[in-house]
Amino acid sequence: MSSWVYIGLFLLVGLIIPVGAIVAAWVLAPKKSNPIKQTTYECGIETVGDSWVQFKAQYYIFALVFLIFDVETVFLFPWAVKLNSLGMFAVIEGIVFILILIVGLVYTWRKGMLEWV
Amino acid sequence: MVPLSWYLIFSAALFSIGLFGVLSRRNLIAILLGIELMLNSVNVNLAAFWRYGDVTNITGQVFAVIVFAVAAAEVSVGLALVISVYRKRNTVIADEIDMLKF
Amino acid sequence: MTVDQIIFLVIAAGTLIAAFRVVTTGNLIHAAFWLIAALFGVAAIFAILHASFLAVVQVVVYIGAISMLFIFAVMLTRKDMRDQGPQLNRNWGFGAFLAALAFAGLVFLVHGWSGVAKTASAFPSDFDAVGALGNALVSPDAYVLPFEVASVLLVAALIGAVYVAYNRK
Amino acid sequence: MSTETIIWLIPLPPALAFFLIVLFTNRNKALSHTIAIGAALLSWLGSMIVFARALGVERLGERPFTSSINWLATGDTWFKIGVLVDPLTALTLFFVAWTVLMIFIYSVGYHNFGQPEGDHDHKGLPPHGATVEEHGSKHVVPSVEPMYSRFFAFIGLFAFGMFTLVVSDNLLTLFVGWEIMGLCSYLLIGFWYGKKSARDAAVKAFMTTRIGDVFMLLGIAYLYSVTGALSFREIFTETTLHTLQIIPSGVLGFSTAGLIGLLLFIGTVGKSAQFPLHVWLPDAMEGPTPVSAMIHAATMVSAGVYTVIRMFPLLSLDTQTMSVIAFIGAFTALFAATIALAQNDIKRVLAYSTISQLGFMIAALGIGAYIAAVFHLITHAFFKALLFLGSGSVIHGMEHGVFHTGKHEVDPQDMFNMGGLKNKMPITFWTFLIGGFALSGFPIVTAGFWSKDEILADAFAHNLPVFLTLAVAAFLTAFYTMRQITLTFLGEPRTEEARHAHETPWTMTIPLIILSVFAIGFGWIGIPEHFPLLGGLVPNWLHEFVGGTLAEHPEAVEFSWTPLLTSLVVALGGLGLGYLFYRNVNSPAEDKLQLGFLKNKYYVDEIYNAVFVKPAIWFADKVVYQIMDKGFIDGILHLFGPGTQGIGDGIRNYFDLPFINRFLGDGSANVTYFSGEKLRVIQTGRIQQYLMLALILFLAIGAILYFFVFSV
Amino acid sequence: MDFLKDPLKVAADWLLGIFSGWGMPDLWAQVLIGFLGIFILVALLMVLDIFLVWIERKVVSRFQSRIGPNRLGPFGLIQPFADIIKLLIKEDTTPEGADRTLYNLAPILSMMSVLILWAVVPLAPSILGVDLNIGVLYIIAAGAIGTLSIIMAGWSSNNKYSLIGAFREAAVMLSFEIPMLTVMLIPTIFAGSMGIGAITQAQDTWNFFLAPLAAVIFLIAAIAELGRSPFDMGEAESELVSGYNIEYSGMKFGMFYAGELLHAFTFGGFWAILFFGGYRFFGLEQVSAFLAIAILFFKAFIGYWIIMWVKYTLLRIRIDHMLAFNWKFLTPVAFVLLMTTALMNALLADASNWLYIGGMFLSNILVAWISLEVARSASRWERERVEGTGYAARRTE
Repeated sequence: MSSWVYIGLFLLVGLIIPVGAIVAAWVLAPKKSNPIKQTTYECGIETVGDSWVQFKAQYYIFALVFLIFDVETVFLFPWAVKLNSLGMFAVIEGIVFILILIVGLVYTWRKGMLEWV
Repeated sequence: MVPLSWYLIFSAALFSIGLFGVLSRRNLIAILLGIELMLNSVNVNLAAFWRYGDVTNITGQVFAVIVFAVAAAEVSVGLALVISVYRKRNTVIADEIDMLKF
Repeated sequence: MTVDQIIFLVIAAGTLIAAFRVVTTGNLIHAAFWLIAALFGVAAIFAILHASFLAVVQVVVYIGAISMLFIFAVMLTRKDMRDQGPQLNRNWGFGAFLAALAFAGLVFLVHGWSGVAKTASAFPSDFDAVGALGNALVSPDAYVLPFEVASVLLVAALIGAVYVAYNRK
Repeated sequence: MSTETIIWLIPLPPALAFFLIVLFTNRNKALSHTIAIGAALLSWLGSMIVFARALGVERLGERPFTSSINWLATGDTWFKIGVLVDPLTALTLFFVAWTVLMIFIYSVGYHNFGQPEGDHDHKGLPPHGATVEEHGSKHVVPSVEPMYSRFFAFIGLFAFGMFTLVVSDNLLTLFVGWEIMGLCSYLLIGFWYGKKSARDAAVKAFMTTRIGDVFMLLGIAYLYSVTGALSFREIFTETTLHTLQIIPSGVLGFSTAGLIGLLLFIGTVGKSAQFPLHVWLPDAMEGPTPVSAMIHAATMVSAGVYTVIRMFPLLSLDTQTMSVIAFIGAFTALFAATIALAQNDIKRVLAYSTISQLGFMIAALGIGAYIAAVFHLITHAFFKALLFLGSGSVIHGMEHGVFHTGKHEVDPQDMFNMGGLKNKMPITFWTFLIGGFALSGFPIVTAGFWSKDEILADAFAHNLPVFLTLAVAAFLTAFYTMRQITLTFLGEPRTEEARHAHETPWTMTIPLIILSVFAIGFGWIGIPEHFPLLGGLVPNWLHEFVGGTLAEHPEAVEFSWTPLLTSLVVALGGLGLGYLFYRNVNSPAEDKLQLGFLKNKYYVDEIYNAVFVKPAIWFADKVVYQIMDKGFIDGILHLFGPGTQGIGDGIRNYFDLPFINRFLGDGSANVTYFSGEKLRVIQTGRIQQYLMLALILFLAIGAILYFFVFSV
Repeated sequence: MDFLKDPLKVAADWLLGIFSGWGMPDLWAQVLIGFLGIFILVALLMVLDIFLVWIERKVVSRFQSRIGPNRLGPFGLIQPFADIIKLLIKEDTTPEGADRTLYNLAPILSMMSVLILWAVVPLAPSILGVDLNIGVLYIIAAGAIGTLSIIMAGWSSNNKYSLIGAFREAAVMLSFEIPMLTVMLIPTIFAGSMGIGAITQAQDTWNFFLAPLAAVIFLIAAIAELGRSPFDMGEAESELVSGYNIEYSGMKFGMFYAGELLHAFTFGGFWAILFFGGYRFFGLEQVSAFLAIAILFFKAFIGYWIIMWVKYTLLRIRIDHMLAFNWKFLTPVAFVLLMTTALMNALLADASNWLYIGGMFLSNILVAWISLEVARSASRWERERVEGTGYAARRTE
């Protein structure tokens, strides 16, 4: 039997327990809602405008850099697993791989695109 | 045991749904979502062929990993272009971005 | 019908429903979350196929990174998410027809292919898929070039995308 | 390091330099050229090591340095790419490394490094000079190129392309290098993109060479489909060659080998500017003067010839193809030489002379003189590089004079504005003289003599018409070279500018001196063994070395007095007559050879314009744009759009308006205009609709292939 | 004796016997046993979680010179149970305009992302959990679900504070995942496997002595990943009030809160597993599975205590500083360290054990020292440029 069955069971249990807790609270807790209770919390001040405000592009850029490096590490994990048995050539390949990506990081850094403001 | 054809039909269905999204959605980001579905269906095929072929021949998984890299590159550049277009023209509706005709 | 076939059908059906919602739902953020559900389903399919590495990478890359990118991008192009106009363009009927045609064609090809009767072989006892992947990626007579080119591709995407998305004042 | 590793590494430094400069050091001029020259130096070092080791290997031709890696999985097999150094590659590497390094160094001086920034210089235009105050008076000095770093990035990429092409062991990577050079050529010709002439020249060069490239790609594809291999070592096996020879291609009686050879040769015709695709090369002189010109004389155009030489075992299988090659080469040699007689621009003369000399090599190959072609390729690269750099130096000196007088309308490239530069620019003069004499084939001392003599000797032995054509071309070569030298350097200065010309900085003169050493000395490696007096003093090393590349070692041509005397007569006669004719000519009016058809290059450009360009524009405009795009494609998209405004408008435009309007008697022009205008607004530019159309076609083609083609 | 050595197998065999006695098919029985085992493990974790609340409150009180909960039960031990009862019977409001499905799903996913981490934790030599051969990536994958839940919570609440908090938190979590992934490659290199069990078993020498810098980087990245102070961008009480969970109350808030504490403890555990030998302690783990579990939990508590120590000592860092710290310092250092480690690993492959450990340790220290020096001179340069003194200012004039 695949070990993934256990992972599936874990997912199941991991869902059941929080759901159970929340359902229990839903059963036990009083429900006396009114419009004031349901207003958006903004330190007592009336909400102005739409909550879903537009964000700055910088969020996207950090997510982008993250994505690229994330995929890179995905490539590096199989490399790391086999590193001990593959010898020097594989090490050099990995280093070249990382260096190429560092070039990208340095570029974005130098061009001032990693600044938050 | 699940037959191979089930995987292939599943991936064909996923591909077609993605294709429908690409052809029919108005929003550029939604079009990219459709493309992601299509790329995923390709990966399902690759993994299925690996499993149902010679499992010691890892080529299918190598290709799938490379598809991940391609998908990452595609989506990052694609969304960057969408954001850039939005900044210039204040819209992400594909029909309104028709500069190609001029 | 065996247990794993039932599991497969449940997951596949869930994935396809999620995928269908991706392309039809009006709210883009919901579409992005449905995409996450569909991708998770695909990860489960990988797990059924015993492609552990792909399953986890699917979650790490697609759910952890690509869908985040989508959500951020939606947040950056806010105006149109509230715009509850038609989400499908005028030609959507024809698009649906073409997609159905493509599906029919693919099923037809699968149906006519002799290799479809293959069955999955058992794994060799000491088979290590991740190790084999590592070997294939860095061996000089296998995929070392795609491995290095992948990093070049990623850097090109990084530089290009950051350059395009960056807001020069 | 093993030799194979070094070979792999040779093309890399310039590519890295390109990326470094483009990405990081764009702002810093000194750092940019340091990186570029450093990279060229590394490549040079690698090439020299490989060359030295190649010399040490006995019978290198049979045991070349090779190394290959898997590149592309094609089913269960791998498509391999790799490197190969045999005698031909070793020699080519030698001259490419030297000339590339020389260009890099020369460019520093040519682009006025160290001079101030110009007053009104713009990116994309040549620098106009800067005003400086010195000793209390203002005067104009040359200003530094505004896009200095970019230039070094481009030539770095160019060097990468050239090295890749030279070391590759298969046609595919060779083609990759070839295309990279095509791109760089485009970028460098259009370097001063602010000038319309430069832009046009860049597009012209790109499009013209593209014609050749398409055929070359067809040839490569054909070759791959027949043999399943692109690696030279695999193609040039006896069995493969035999197969290629006996299978007929079905086109005009060519064998498969012949047709493939012909297709590849057309690629060379484009790249090496042979008739009828030679038109781009003279226009390419719009690039930054000597450097891009030098690329278009010594290295890149040599790549075309190199490819033909490389494919010689394949080409030589079909006599028909060989005749075509010999004819085109010889014809180009003569044709270009005649045009060169009437050009007044110092660089254009050299451009046509390049075309002519490349014709010599092609003709030599066409008659089977493999070694002579290689020999001339190398010597020509050195002396033509020398001449071009020299002419750049002259122009640079003249520009100095122009800055001094301030008369910017004076063309610093017109030879009739020069004269008497011998005393102003002694290093340039002497090196130019050496280059010119080498080009003319001045007996015994120059390299050009030995290589050209060998071609003539081979031609005499194998093909008399080619011999006669080449002899005339050689005479004209000597003649126009001497005309150029006389007009430029001898006599008295004809303008104020020439009087104030100046010797150029050391970064420019050092390359000239180094190249002139090669222009003299390189001939000695290939003195025929039966040559009177000198033969046998130095063994004919080149013959042994290069000959080893071929499976059948070519026989040395038997010595004969006729070609030797011919080459002596044409060289000395041409030079002497050139001097006598132009000693006292001071203006174009006095020049008796300014004939209309020569001046206008036999009206080839005009003919092309009338025959190809105009109809193409007409076709694009009337047929493709009006009928295909607007009528057909839009129509299809239109029909499929679900019945909304689109169809309504379409019907209105196609039926209602024309019919009703015509019925009512409105002018038909009105209708056309109105419907076109309507259609334009409604129905194009939607990417998804294009995608749908593509998908329809894909499905249709797929279905046709599946049901009708593969099912049979 | 067997029970002490391998309790899981004994219990499983016992249950299998019972279930088979009921005539249940073997496969179903195994699945049921697995389910029961997992359920018991997760339930125990929830109990542990409850005590973590108490520990957290006690510790923070000591840091702030207070006593903390001391009324209910000895040392206030009953206090967390009172908290739970309060959470259970508190009215649960949903803000208007909230996206209900996502709003309710977010706390569940948040808790789930923590609980599923325990699937791969090797508790004892005989209880390796699910011994996936890609365990290291599994940790990151679970973290991705955590990030997702935060985004979901922030977006669905229809509140500006929560949206901003969630996006900042997500940006920080994404950013710090890179150095974390990178240093996770280092134990992978040493063990030659991505399996957590294999990594534990390979640590004859604790990885901490082979890669001390990696351990430090992992800890920093883990704290950021947890969203705890000084990296608590998502909550940031003083500016965003409570960040992404501002609109949550009752048990849903409880899920976020308990999830955060258990997450911190879990990462303390992973720190111990990846760098301090996990359940291993001079062969003691072989005596009894219970002892091995105790050792692991002891190490995890030390890690958890350090995380708390950092939290209650340092102030929150501004988000731009935080991201700059990650991308301009931590990520490059992590990559340099990875390359150094790979290189040293290949160079010292044939060296004796002590030389290997010494070389690795020294190379780590060297990388750390050089990167700190570079950072120091860079920041001095920056400071002088801003203040207009020193060489930098003269140079840029």
